[in-house]
This record gives sequence, structure tokens and C-alpha cells, in this order.
Amino acid sequence: MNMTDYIGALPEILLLALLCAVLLVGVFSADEDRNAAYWLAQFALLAVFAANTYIGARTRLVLFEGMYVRDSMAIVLKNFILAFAIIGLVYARDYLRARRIVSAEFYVLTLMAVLGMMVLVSAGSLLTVYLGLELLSLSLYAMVAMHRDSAMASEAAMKYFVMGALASGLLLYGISMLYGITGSIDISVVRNALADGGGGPIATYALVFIVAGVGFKLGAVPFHMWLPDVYEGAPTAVTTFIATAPKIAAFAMAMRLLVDGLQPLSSDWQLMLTWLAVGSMLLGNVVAIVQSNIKRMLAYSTIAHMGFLLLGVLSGNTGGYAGAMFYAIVYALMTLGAFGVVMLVAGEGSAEADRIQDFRGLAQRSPWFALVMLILMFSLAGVPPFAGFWAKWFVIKEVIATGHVWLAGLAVLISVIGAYYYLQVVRMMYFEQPEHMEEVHASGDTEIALSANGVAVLLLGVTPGVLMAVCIAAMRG
Amino acid sequence: MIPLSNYLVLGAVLFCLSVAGMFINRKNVIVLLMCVELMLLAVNTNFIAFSHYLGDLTGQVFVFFILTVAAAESAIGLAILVVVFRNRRTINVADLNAMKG
Amino acid sequence: MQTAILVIVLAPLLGAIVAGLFGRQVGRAGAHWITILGVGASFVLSAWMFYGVALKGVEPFEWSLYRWATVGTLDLEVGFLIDKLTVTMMAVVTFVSLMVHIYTIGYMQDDPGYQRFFAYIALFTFSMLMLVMSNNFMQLYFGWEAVGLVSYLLIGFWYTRPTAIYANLKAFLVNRVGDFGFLLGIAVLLMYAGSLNYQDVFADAQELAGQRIGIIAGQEWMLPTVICLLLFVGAMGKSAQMPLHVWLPDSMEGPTPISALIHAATMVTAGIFMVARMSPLFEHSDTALNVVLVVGALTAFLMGLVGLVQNDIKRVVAYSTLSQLGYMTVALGASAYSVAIFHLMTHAFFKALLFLGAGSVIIALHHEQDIRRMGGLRRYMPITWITSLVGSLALIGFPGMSGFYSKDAIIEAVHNSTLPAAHWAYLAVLSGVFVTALYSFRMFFLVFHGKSRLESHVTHDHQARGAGHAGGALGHGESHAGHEHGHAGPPRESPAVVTVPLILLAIPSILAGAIAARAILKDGFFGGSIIVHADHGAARVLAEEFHDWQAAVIHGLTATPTLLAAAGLATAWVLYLLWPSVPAVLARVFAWPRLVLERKYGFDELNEFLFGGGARGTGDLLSRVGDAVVIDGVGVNGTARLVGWISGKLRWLQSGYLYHYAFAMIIGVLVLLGYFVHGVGR
Amino acid sequence: MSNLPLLSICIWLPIVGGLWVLFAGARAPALAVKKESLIISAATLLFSIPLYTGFDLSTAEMQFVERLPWIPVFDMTYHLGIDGIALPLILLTTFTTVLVVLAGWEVVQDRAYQYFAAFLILEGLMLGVFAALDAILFYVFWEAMLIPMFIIIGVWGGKRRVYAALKFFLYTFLGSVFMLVGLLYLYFKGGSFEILDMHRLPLALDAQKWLFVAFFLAFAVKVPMWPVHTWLPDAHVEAPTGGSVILAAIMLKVGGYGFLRFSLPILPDGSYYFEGVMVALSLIAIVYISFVALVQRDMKRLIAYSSISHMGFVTLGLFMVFRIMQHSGSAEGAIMGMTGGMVQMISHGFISGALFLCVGVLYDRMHSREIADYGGVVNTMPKFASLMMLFVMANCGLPATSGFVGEFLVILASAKAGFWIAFLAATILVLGAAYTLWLYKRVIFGPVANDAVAALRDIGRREQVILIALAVAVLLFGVWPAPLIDVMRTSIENLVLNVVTSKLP
Amino acid sequence: MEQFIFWAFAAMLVFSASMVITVRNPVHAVLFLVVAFVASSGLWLLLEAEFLAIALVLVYVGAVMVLFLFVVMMLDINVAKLREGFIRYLPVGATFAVATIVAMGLVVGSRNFGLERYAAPAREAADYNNTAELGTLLYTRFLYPFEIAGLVLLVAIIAAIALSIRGARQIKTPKPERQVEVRREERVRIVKMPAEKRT
Repeated sequence: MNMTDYIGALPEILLLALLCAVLLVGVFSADEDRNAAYWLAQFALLAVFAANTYIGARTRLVLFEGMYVRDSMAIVLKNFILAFAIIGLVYARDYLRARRIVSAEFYVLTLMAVLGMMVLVSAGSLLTVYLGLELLSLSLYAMVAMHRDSAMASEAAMKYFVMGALASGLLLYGISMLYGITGSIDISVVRNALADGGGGPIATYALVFIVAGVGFKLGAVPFHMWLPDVYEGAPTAVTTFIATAPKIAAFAMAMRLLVDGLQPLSSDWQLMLTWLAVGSMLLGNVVAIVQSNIKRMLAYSTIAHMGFLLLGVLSGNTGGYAGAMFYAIVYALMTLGAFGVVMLVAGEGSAEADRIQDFRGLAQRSPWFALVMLILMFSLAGVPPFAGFWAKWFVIKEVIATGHVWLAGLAVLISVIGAYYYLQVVRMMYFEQPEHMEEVHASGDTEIALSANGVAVLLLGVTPGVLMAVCIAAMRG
Repeated sequence: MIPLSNYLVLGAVLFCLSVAGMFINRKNVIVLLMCVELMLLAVNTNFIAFSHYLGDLTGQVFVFFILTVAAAESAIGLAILVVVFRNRRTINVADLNAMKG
Repeated sequence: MQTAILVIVLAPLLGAIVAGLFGRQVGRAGAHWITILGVGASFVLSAWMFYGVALKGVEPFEWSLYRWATVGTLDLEVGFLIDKLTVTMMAVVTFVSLMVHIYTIGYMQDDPGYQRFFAYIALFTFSMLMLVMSNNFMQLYFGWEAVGLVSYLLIGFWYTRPTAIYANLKAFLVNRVGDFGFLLGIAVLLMYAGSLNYQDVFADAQELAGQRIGIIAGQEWMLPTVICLLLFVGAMGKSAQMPLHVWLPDSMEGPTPISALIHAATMVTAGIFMVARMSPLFEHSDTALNVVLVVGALTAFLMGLVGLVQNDIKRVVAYSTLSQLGYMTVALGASAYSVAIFHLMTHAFFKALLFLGAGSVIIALHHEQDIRRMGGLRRYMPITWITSLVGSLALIGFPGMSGFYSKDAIIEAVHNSTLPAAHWAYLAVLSGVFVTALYSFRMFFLVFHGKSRLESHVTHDHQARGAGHAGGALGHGESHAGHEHGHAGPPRESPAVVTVPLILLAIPSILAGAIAARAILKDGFFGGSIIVHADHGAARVLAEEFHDWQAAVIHGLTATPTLLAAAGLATAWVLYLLWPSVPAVLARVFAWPRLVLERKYGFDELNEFLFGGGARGTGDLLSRVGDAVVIDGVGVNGTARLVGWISGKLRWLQSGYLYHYAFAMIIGVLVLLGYFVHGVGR
Repeated sequence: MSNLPLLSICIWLPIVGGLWVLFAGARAPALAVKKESLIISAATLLFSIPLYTGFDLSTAEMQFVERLPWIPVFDMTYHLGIDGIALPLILLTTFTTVLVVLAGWEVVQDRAYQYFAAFLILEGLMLGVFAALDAILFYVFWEAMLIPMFIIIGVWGGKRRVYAALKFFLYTFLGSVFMLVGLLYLYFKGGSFEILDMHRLPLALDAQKWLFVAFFLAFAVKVPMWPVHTWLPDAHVEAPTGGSVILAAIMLKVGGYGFLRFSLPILPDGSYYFEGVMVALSLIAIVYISFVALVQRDMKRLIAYSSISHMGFVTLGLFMVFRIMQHSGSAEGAIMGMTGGMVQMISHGFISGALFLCVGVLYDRMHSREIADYGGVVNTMPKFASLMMLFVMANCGLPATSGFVGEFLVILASAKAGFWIAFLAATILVLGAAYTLWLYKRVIFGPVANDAVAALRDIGRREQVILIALAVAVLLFGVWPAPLIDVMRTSIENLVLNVVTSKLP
Repeated sequence: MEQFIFWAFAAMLVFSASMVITVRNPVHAVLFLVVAFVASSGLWLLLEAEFLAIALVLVYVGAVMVLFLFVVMMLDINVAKLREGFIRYLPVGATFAVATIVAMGLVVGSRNFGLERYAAPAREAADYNNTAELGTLLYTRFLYPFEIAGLVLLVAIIAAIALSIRGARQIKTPKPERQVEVRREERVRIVKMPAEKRT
């Protein structure tokens, strides 16, 4: 325990300090719209982003007795988590204000969740994995329930909570078995022990529970059941948050547990993930087709996307991990924008506009936002020249590299089914006539952020090389 | 001499009972929360047993953290439960199906 | 020489372009002047060239205009081959065309599509010249299709008439069936000869003759037979040989000058010309020649019979054309190519004459075409009467008239042919002579002699038209032209623009045969253009027997064909002038054969049912069942529906109940445990 | 001039221009948007002309090559270049787009700026497809094309536009994705995304077969070949005129281009293995679809089916190669067939585009595509009728029109592949004429059918310009196809040599 | 002796756990849960985890379970209706529960974790202080997780407050001073409508 530990973990510490400040501001400020809390939260995230980017060496650091790992993957993922949280808050502000959910606690919980994710991303021990996960999850449960007058939101929170508790129970059980057979909760020690001891059925036994926990967090079939209900029921601002940054964290968790820790069992978990991936892609895409609620549809789309993400992880090599990382980031970026538009369309009133029908004629009401949504939808469908295509391209490439051409074929086939429901949104926006011509109102920062989001998806689609290089470097470093 | 397996089997049984409680119980959400507690108890038993037989305190430390988290979890769980009850005047599990399909 | 060729070909094209695209600017007079000048220039130069090549003995020569394309090492070019065969055709085509141009000024003077019409016929002249002057198969096909196109345009010239647009579609499609074979023939030829140039191909003919080609598994066919039969299918289409003749009678829906130009003198002879041009190939296949012979003989005889029962003046001539084309084909089959060309030439003159004469009658009667409503026109239209008489005599092969030499030569040639089918063909063409005489003079007598049956009708007709274009008029009357001046007075002789061409055509109809007979029949006029195999001696025997035209006439006076023709003429006189009531009796007695003839052997009905209906039925089936039900219904939408159905079912896995969710997770864990830890199912 | 990155300009000028129209157009007056669009498309056409004038006929190498790093981590490059196969298609694209912009001038009222932007972007993407030499770059352009087309059909289409647009998108998307798997597979075999490297890559027969199937799905759907053609009639019928024109004139060609650029040279043995199927499918397309076309009641549908049938000649021409080589032992016929297929692509671009424009002209006036609603149009629209006559005849493959050249060459070549192949191919002469002329007869000829027809006005100056431009093209390449064929000659000869050389390791 | 204690507590634990998930009345369920915790605590003492055993009783039984009871009673649920249909799902549920137990038990059973693999460790010396050892670890090696655990509790506090507290704003009370000042225009709006035609 020395200074380097604290300097290394400075971003987290800074976030904690600023989080407390937000809490105090919230308690003591009379600001009805919580502007002070909002801006302070944004400042906190920005400051942490800067700290995370500029402080400390780029080399791999292991701090706090192995509890905390700071490697290039962690730095990159944390930056994206922070960035998406910032944009998510921008989108959320008008929505929250219009629905009077706004309170300083919301921002505090957001920051808490971000902190949890950062802990998770940097976890060097099974214990920090667990604690980070819980910190994140508990914040999210509370955030989902924040819309206290909404029956849907509270039901979603309840479901999320129970299923989340069950999942963390499963994960803990797996961790306990791992601890039992390796005698340690340090991930690198576990890995070495397993490599020496060769794993065996008990290790596989532990692995099953851990995969279940990871699968839950990602939302992979059959551990996905919470996801549609939570996405639909939660206030859209919270859904936006849940759907984006935590998926990156979940990817990090998968990497920490499966790759860093359970690499010796990779032949087992690769097959498990194959099942999960195929199931997710199939079920997600197929069931999304019949959804009429866009949030629910995006939930199923998330399930499908997680299937694709797992394709990258299961290929079991650096390229695949980089592909999955790329996928997670791009997925989060696209989903963020999509929910941003959903919130925008919901508008000033207290009602949600979450039926696909509500997008009727958006191209005539607000051509620019319709275009952004179009870009996002085609990107989600995996059509070039948008980022989503490269995400799919990357993981499929790695799947083929490992020789699973059939899996690649299946994946692309399923993605065609998936294109259908994204097209339905485009259809509503462009092909149908609007019920009224009222332009969608957006405040300046939302408009800028949303535009940037759409343009980023397009630019990443044209020149994905930079982010790819970042991901590959992060995985190698 | 009690073998480690006894504790582990006990943990497994407890774990299964709690899981079974989750899907057998169709009426009361509070029971679900209790099942979560039971499940954590099972895991804790596992940890402590391992800790004892390995002669390593890490397991106990882990249990310490689990207990902490479990307490926090039940606080939040009960808070959510209260919100649910306020909104719907019921905590029947079978009634929590406004969202499906 | 090259400039002359270019002018010959391009002058009509230029006329066509100017008249067609700038018709409004140049006006009606401008249109006919420019086209007539163009075709006139063509004619003059063609005549000059004919003089040079045919009479002065200038060597045949070939000239490539430009490279159309190069594919691999194969150069496809647009070029010209000028030899005796070509110049003969050029002269005939441009002459007839010029006549028709002039005649049109009168015939079409009131038609609103005047300029368009001139554009078409000039374009036709261009196409026909491209066809006959070509030095390769591609350009031949080029002209071949182009004349088909113009024919299509011209038959449908009065595009508001349902019969006309039906007829032109039919004409085009039937021609396309022929082209289908023709193109295949060219394709097979190219495959073996490796070139499309006439000279190259003919040079290889001997080599090709020995080869065989497998068409149906296990059966090898003689290559020349296959090629020639396929090419002949093309000729059957263009030259309206059975069973591809059905378009020609219907094509009479076009204005009369067209019938004269295209459907008598030029386009329909393209097939004859083509086969003659291909003589080096046809000579290598007796099978093909036999087929040609049989088809020609059948057409000559059977179509003549149909001519007996037709009442539309133009249709009678049309069926006579079919019959005469049959004669030409027979000549081709008998390897007497030169004779076929000879008949082609004489036929061009007298058939154009007959058509234009018929047109003259039609004008005079204000577009009445039914011969049963004519009669006694001799008094009113002396020039038309006399020229028509000349045409008819030439047609039946009256000794001394041009038709006599050529037709007699054909009959002789068949008689001399050694092919197996020649006997039957001989009988057919011989009886055809009688039939020809009968129908020709039936028409001639009904139109120009006897009692006039027209007054009452004309008045009636005008009343009908006064009532506003009665639908009935569409069938027969060419309702567009010249109503305004249609007084109900007696018919008058046509104006000079009509009669002058008649006279100009009458002259060669009488003289052309006598002038050319010796050169063609005896002296081997066409030289190297036509090659006859030594085994096929019909033409050679002919040449041996022929001395000069006077001798031929004298000999002809007592020959069987002449007697038959005379008998036919006499029968016509008896039936239609002497005892006009007899035909009706005969019609009752021979009701069945008559019905068969009136139905034209049922070809139209058969085609309509089998090909028209069959194609539409097949299309319907494929469209409704194949595309809509199987591919789209089951395959495409079926898949979509299946996915939707699965989706609808799968969504209920997400029941909304927490315990089901937990259950799903546990099952997931259980399955993983079972498979990976306990190896169940591994 | 030659220093300019002409291909990049041609690709990006319309895309950037289109985006600009999209952004600026919402608030700009409609006329300004139209003028801008016309200027952009015309400029693109101008920039594509030096590609032709500066093209070296003597080499089969790629020309106007541009190569920049694109995604360096995977050695993917922004690699452009054209040979004699791509050049005509590029010129066709730039030419057609100008006409399409003109064609939409007065017709499109609703969200006009989006309409023109979509077409401009589409143009750039299609040019990208023809010019890309990096497989993934190709794929990106290839797939991206679907988006503007989807929008065009769906927004400005007819009654069943939603169904048609979705069908179009999903059908072609389904076809394409397997190509992506194939391309990635090739990358792992050869370690390069360069198409030209793939051409040289030895591959085992089994791999070639699978890859062929994957590529087949992508290209056959686009062409479209029987039995994956059913999206096309729907898409064509529902699309606005401009959309139909682009679909028929260019989008279908990318399928043929794909076969030429990918299937044949990369997988010669796989192509050889499947050539029987391909020839059979092509012939089915020619005959079967012709019959189907015969009974259509909707003008656009009929022309759409006619397109499928004519595209059958393209695939027939391309895949007869093996048979011809077997029968005749020389490349002569193979080159002829391939040239025929290629010419057919270009010519079909002009002709079907023109026919769709003709239908568009009628539709703009009567708002009906039903054949039964027309009749006697010639009486009121003589100029239009005569121009349409030309295109109809070209569609029948009449000599002196460009439609003849391709069909003629393919039929001539097909005789070398087998008599019955030629026989079936030649049925288009009769069947094609039957459905096309029957259509013409029912719509144009005859007495004036009803009051609506009587009230028609003849085509205006703008429409005349469009149709005459196409007419000139059709006639020019019919009378003198040498300039067109010479451009592609060397490349096709080279390609045939490649194709007949086995690549089995 | 050890054996007896183990089996007794184990039986008690399993029994009370089964009761938790099956009893009709949630209050009883909570009480059985308390029993289960106590039994566990006994087992943990057997495993020489004295601090945790005490903490379990103090923290759980003392605090958490009371919270549970409090909520159960506060929500005042109609107990009778809560267990309907329970039997119907029991067979399926039980089958799967048993299957899971078998699947898990086969692995964690004596074959893998018997005494031959994991020998029972010797008893700790008398001066062994479990609490002190744990405390040392918590403040040294596990400082970082310890801080996070604190945060988790903070989250719980914030969340519980945020979810449960009802701010004054939401309480609707009449304001007499406004009521007397109300004007007609604020309450009644007169709308002009064209008369509908009689049909």
C-alpha cells in the first residue's frame, strides 16, 4: 500500500470525491431542476475522463495487492464508459426534467454505477469483480425504480433486482468453487493454478456458474430474460444508460473472468459461449421482429448483438477479443444514439413515445433526427458504410479465422433476419405519413450530441481503422 | 472428522432450495428476497468451508464482503418492493406481468 | 464505284430520315420529293451498276465499309458484295421502289401520315438494299430484320385499325419465327466456318460438307443439312412459305403501295434471294433441297386454291403471291437458282403491276375492296383495265409475257430434277398453273367485266360513313384516305401518278422475260454468284433445251402448262361471265372443300389456339403458379411468414413471470452442467 | 488531367454533393436543389469522360489506379482502378444518373431534395462498386447501395412500396452477406483483401464450390437469375421512375459485374463445376420469364420481367465459356460469349432504362400502369410513340439497335456451346418480340381508348431530351458497337485466359 | 460430538430452508429464515469462523431480518390468497430442484472433496483470534475492496432514501388563500361551437 497505488487509482478516487460533492450539492441546493447537480456530474465525468487518459503510465499496473489492474484495455474501456455516460446524461436531462424524475440522487447513482463499472473493468481479483458488479447493479436497480410513480418501472426494477440477485448468486457460487480448488481469489493466481492443475470437472463446474453470471450481465440466452422487461419498463433515460456503458463493463468482466482467469478452460467456455451466442442471435433477432415497442425491440436487438459480441470472445484469440471489444464499443455507441432519438421523440410530455408507430413520418417532422436514426438503424442492422457493419465484420472475420465458417454463415444469415425489424423503424420514419407535423424539440446540447453520435457512427463506418487499431493495441498491451 | 464434501453438499442443497424457491413460489415477492438471502447463505457456507479446509482466511474475508453486500441488497430490494406495492397494491409475483412477449 | 454504292444505300436512308424526323418542316411535297430523289438516285446508279457488272462484265467485287466490331479474332464488318446476282436484285428493288414512291403520291395524297409513309418506304428501300448488297451474314441478318421492322410499321400504318395492328404484330412474330431459324443457322455456320463473310464461308463449303453435327443425342446429322434447313426456316418466314405464310394475307391491311412493294415484289423475295445466295451451301444437302422443294410445291398449289375463294381484291393478289413464291421456292429446290431469280424478277414487275392496279381500282371505288361489289370497270378505267390484263396474263404464264418464260422454266426444271420429291412437286406446280389462271381471271372478270354491281353499294357505303365511321367500314375499307372527295358518281380513271407507274410496270411485265430469258436460262448469267452441283442438272438441262425466246414461245404455245393456263382462263370465263349463277351452285355442292379453303386450312385458328393460347396459358401458369405461388408464395413470403410465425411463438417464452425467468436461467445452468460437467449427450 | 484522381472524384463528387443537397436542401427552394443536383451529376459525367479518352486499349491491367491506406491494421487499402470491364459500366452509370435527375425534375414534389440526394449518393456508391479493387471496399459500396435504393422505393414508390422496399432490401441483403463470408474466407486463404491477389490464389475444388455458392447468392440475386428474381418485379413496379431506371440500368449490372470480377476469375474450377447449373438457370430465365412477361397486366411489371429475361443472356454469355472451350477448343467463342454478355449489360442499361422512362412518362400523366387503361396513345402522343417504338424494337433485339449486339453475339457463341442452348436462347427472338410488341400494340396502337388517353399531351422538351439521348446511345452502339467492344476486348481476352486456367493447387 | 453438531445444525438448516420456501405465511417464512441463519451460524462456529458467525446473527438476525419482518407487516398482505396454486407447480419445480441437486451434488460430493483430498485441518491454537486476523486483512490486503463495500452501503442508503422518501412537493394540500381568490376565468372556459345539423 503506497503512493503509486493511489496515483494509479486516481480516476476512481477522483470520481468518488466528486460523487460525494454531487450528493452534497443535491442535498443543499435549492435548484428545482437540479442544474447544479447535473453540471457537476458532467464535470466529474469529464474530469475523470481526463484523469484516466492522462495520469499514470500506459504500461500494465497491478495495484492494491492485485486487486486493481490498470492495463491498456482498462484505460480504453473506462474512457468509453465515461464518454457514453456523459452523452447518456446529455440525452437524459430533458427527458428526466419533463417527467419530474430529476433528483440529485439520480446523478449520484449514475456516478456510482460508473464507478462500479470502473472497478469492474479494473478488477484484478474475483472479489473486486464481485464488488464492482454489485456496486453497478445496485445503482442500476435503484435507477430503474427511480420513476416511482410508474408501475412499469417498479415492476421492471423488481424483476431486474430478483434476476440480478439470482445471477450474482450463481456467479458467487462459481467463485466460491474456484476459490476452493485454487485457494485464491486473485485472478492471475487462479489462472496459474488452473493451468498447473489442468482444470478438471470441478473447474468446469465452477466455470458453468461463472458463465451463467457473465451471460446474465451481457444478456445472453438463456440468461437474458430480464432484459426486455427492464428495457421496456425502465425510464428511457435509464434504459439508455443500462444498454450502453454496462455492456462494455460486462465485456470487461467476461474478459477478466474468462480470458484472464479461466484461459486454461478456454476449450470449454468457447463451446459454451458458442451455444449462448447462437441462441442469443437467433432468439434476439427472431423475437424482435414481432415487437411493437421500440424499447423492447431494441432490447431483443441487444440480445442478438450480445450473441455477436460473444462470437468475438469465443474465438479465443487476441483478434477475437479485439473484435468483441470493438463490437461492445460500437454497439454501445449505436444503442446510445438510438435511445437518444427515442427520448427525443418522446418529447416534452410525460408520456413515453416508445411504440414504433410513434416514429411515423419523423422524416418529415424532423429530417435531421430521422436521418440520424436511419444511420443508427442501418448501423445496427450491420449495413455498411456504418460502424455496425465493421463490428460484425470484425467478429465474423475472427470466427472464420478460427475455422468456424459455419458459425460465420449462420451469424450472417441471422443478421439478415435482424435487418427486418430495423427496417421497420426506417419504414415508419420515412415511408409513412406523420400524424402531425410538429417538429421534434431538442435542446442545443442534445442536438449537438445526437448529431455527433450519428456522425460518429458514419465516420467510424468509413474509417474504422483507428478504433480497430486501438482495440487491437488494447488487447495486446 | 467431517469431510469438506459434507459442507459443500449442504451448500449445494441450500443453493438448490433457494433456487427452487424462486421458481416454485408464484405469489409473494418477499419470499423471493428471502430466497436470495438463502442463496447467499449457501455460498457463504461454501466459502467458509473452503476457507477452513484450505487454512486460508481469504474465504472468510470474502464472506464478510458478501454479508455487507447482501445487507445492502436487501435494503434496496425492500425499497423496490415498497415502491412496487405503492404502485400496484400487490406483491403477488404472478401479477408482475405487465411486460411480456 | 464505292461512292456509287454508298449513294445507292444511303440516299434512301437520307430521304427516310429527312421525311421521318423533319416531316413537318419539309412538308408533304418536300417529303415525297426528297425520298423520290433519293430512291431515284439509287435506281439510276443501280441501273448503271447493273449495266456495268451484268452487261459489261466488270468483275464482281467486295468492299468493306467499316469494322462493326472485333470479337476475339473475328472481325464483324459492314460491307458490300457486288456481283451479278446483287446488281439484278438492286435494279429490281430500286425500280419497283421508285414506281411505288411515285404511285404513292397519288394513292396517299389525303392521308395525314403522308410524310411518315414516305419515310417508311424509303427506309424499306434502304433495308432491302442492305440485305441484297451485303457481303456477310451479319449484315444480311441486319437487312433481314430491318425489312421485317419496316414491314411491321407499314402493315400497321393505320394504327387505329384493330385489324391492322393485329396483322402487323402477327407478321412480325411469324417473321421472327423464321428469323429464329435463320439466326440459329448463322450461328451453327459460324461455329464451323469460323467466319461470317460469304466468300470465306463458300470457300469452306466443301470442307463443311463432310462434317456432321450431333443435335439429338446419338443422332448425327449432316452439317450442311442442318445449316441449310435452319437458314431455310428463315426464308420460309420472309418468303411466306407454308406454314409460316399466315402473315402475308393479313398484311394486306397495309396501304396498297406497301402490298405492292413489300408483299409482292421485294421483301418476300428476300428468302428466295437468300437461298440463291447460299447456293454453294444448299448444293451440299439433298435433304435440304428436298424439303425446299416440298415446301415450295405445297405452298404453290395449296395457296393458289385458297385464292379461288377470296373476295377481297388484295387478298386474291396476296394468295397469288404466296403461290408464286411457292413456284420460286420449287425452283430453288430443283437447284434452278437462276430460274428462281428470273421468276423473282418477272414476278416483281407483274405482281407490283397487279397490286398497283388493284390499288387503282380501290381508289376509284373509294376504298372498296370486295370484288363481289365491283364489275364492269373496264369502261371507266381503261388504263387500269389494260395494265391489269397484262399483269394477269403475265401471271398465268401466257406465252410471250414475262411470266411465261420464268414459270415455264420452273416447271421444266422440276420436271428435270432428279430429287425424290420432284415428281410430286411437278404435279403440284402443274396443277398450280390451272389454278392460277382460274383465280386470276376470276378476279379480272369480276372486277372489270360483266355488270356493274357497285352503284347501290357505293351510295350505301357513303351513308354508312356519313353516320360517322361505322365500325363495319374498318374491316375492308381503308377508311382514312380520301373520303372528302368521295362523290357518289361513277368511278373515274386514276390520276397520272397512278397510271404512269402502271404503264411503266406493264412494259417490263411484257418484255422482261423475253429480254432476259436467254441470258439467264442459257448463258449462265449469274456466273459465279450461283453454284450448282454437278449432280443437280435441272438448270443445265434447261440450258441445253433453250434456244431463244421466239422458239420458246412457239414451243410454249403447245406445251402442257400453256394448255392448263388456257383451260383455267376459259373456266373462269365460263363461270363468271357466261353463267354467273354456276359458282353459287358449285359452292353448295362443294361446301366442305370450300369451307376448308375459306378457313385457309385452319392455320390461323391453329396458330391462335396452339401458339397464341398456348403461350398465354403457359405464361399464366408460370406467372401464377411458378412465380406467385411457388417461388414467391412458398419460397420468399413463405420463409418470411415462417420466421414471423416462429417469432410469434417464441415471444411467449418471455411470459412476463419472474418464476419463468428464474426457471429459464436454472435450465440453462442445468444444461451446461449436464453437458460439460457430466458429459450428458457429449 | 491525368494527374487527377479521376475515379475518386467520380465516386465522391456525387456522394459529397448528395450529402450537401441533403443538408442544405431542406430549406432551399426546390428548383435550386434540382439545379444543383443536375450540375453535380453532369460534372460527374464530365469527369468520367477522361476515363474513356485516356483509357489504354492495349492492356488488361488496371488503369487510373489509386491506392491509399484505409484500414492499416488489416492491410486494407482504398484501392481503385478500372479495366475494360468496369469502364463501360462506369460510363453507363454517370450517363444514366444525369438522365434520372432530369427525369425527376417535375415529377417529384414530395421531399424533392431527399430524392435527388438519394440518387446522387447512389451514383457514387455504384461507381465505387465498379472501381473498387479491394474486396472489402467493394463490399462496402455494394451493400451501401441498398440504403438509398431502399429509401427511394419506399418513400417515392407506389401503393405496395413498403412491401417492395423491404423485399428488395432483405432479398439482396440475404444474398450479399454470404459473399462477405466468402471474401473473409479468401482473405484467410490468401492473406490479402486485394481482388487482384485473389485472382491469383490457388484454391482447392471443395473450397471453390462453397465459395461459388456464396458468391452466387450475392450476384444471382442482383442479376437477378431465376429463381431468385421475384424481388425485381415488385421493386420495379413500386419504385418511382428514376428508381426503376437505376435499378434496371445499373443495379442489375453489378450482379453481372460481380460474376466477372469475382466468381469467374477467382473460382474458375468452381465455376466450371457449376457451369451446367448456371447455363440452365440462364436459359430458364430466358424462356420461363419470357412466358411470364407475356401475361403481365402491368407495364412496369412486364418490362421488369423482360429485364430478367434479357439479363439471362448476360449470365448465359458469361458461363457458356467452359462449354465452348470444351467443344471448340479455342477461346474464340468464349470471348464472343463473354463480350456478348458484357455488351448486353450495357445495352440493357440503355434500353430498359429508356423503357422505364417511357412508362414513367405515361404514368406521370395517367397515374396508372395498367395496360388495360391505355390504348391509342399514338393518337395523342406521336413523338412519344415513335421514340418508344425505337426502344421497344431495341428490346426485341432489332439490328442497328444496341439490343441486337449482345443477343447476337451470345446466340452466335451459344451455338458453339451446344445446339439446344442456342435454340433455347434464340427463342427470345420470338418470345421477346411477342411480349414487347404486344405491350406496344395494346398501349400505343389502336383507336383512342378512353377520355384520359384523349387528354394526354405529348412529351415536353425535357422528356424529349432524355429519351433522345438514350435513343442516340441505343442507335449508336447498334450501328457501330466497335468503340464499346474495343474497350473491353483486351480485358475480356485476359479474363477468358484466366478463367480457363485451373487454379487447383 | 462434532458429527452430531454438524448433522443437527445441517438438518435444522435444510428443514428451515425448505420451510422458508414452502410456508404459507410470509411472517413464518421470515422466522424460519431466522432459524436457518442461526443454524448456519452454528455450522460456521464449527468451521472456526467465529467472527462471521457472530456477525451473521447480529447483522442478519438482528437487523436484516427485522427489516424483513417490518416490511412484511407494513405491507399488510392478504396471506390467505398468497399460496394458491402452489401445489400445481410443485412437481415440475421439485423435479428440477432435485435434478439440480443431483447435478451439483455429484461434483461437490465426497469423490472430489472427501477427506482424502481435503484433510480436515488441525484446530487453531487457543490464542487464535479470528476477529483480529480478519481485521488485519481487511485493513491491509483488502483495503480497496473494503472501501468499495462502504460505497455499496452508501448506494443502498441513497437508493433506499430516494425510492422511499416522499418529498413535501408531492403532498397535495388545499390552499384556502388561493381558493378564495379564484376568478371565474380560471375555472370556466366558454367555447363557441357551430351548431350541428340535425340529421
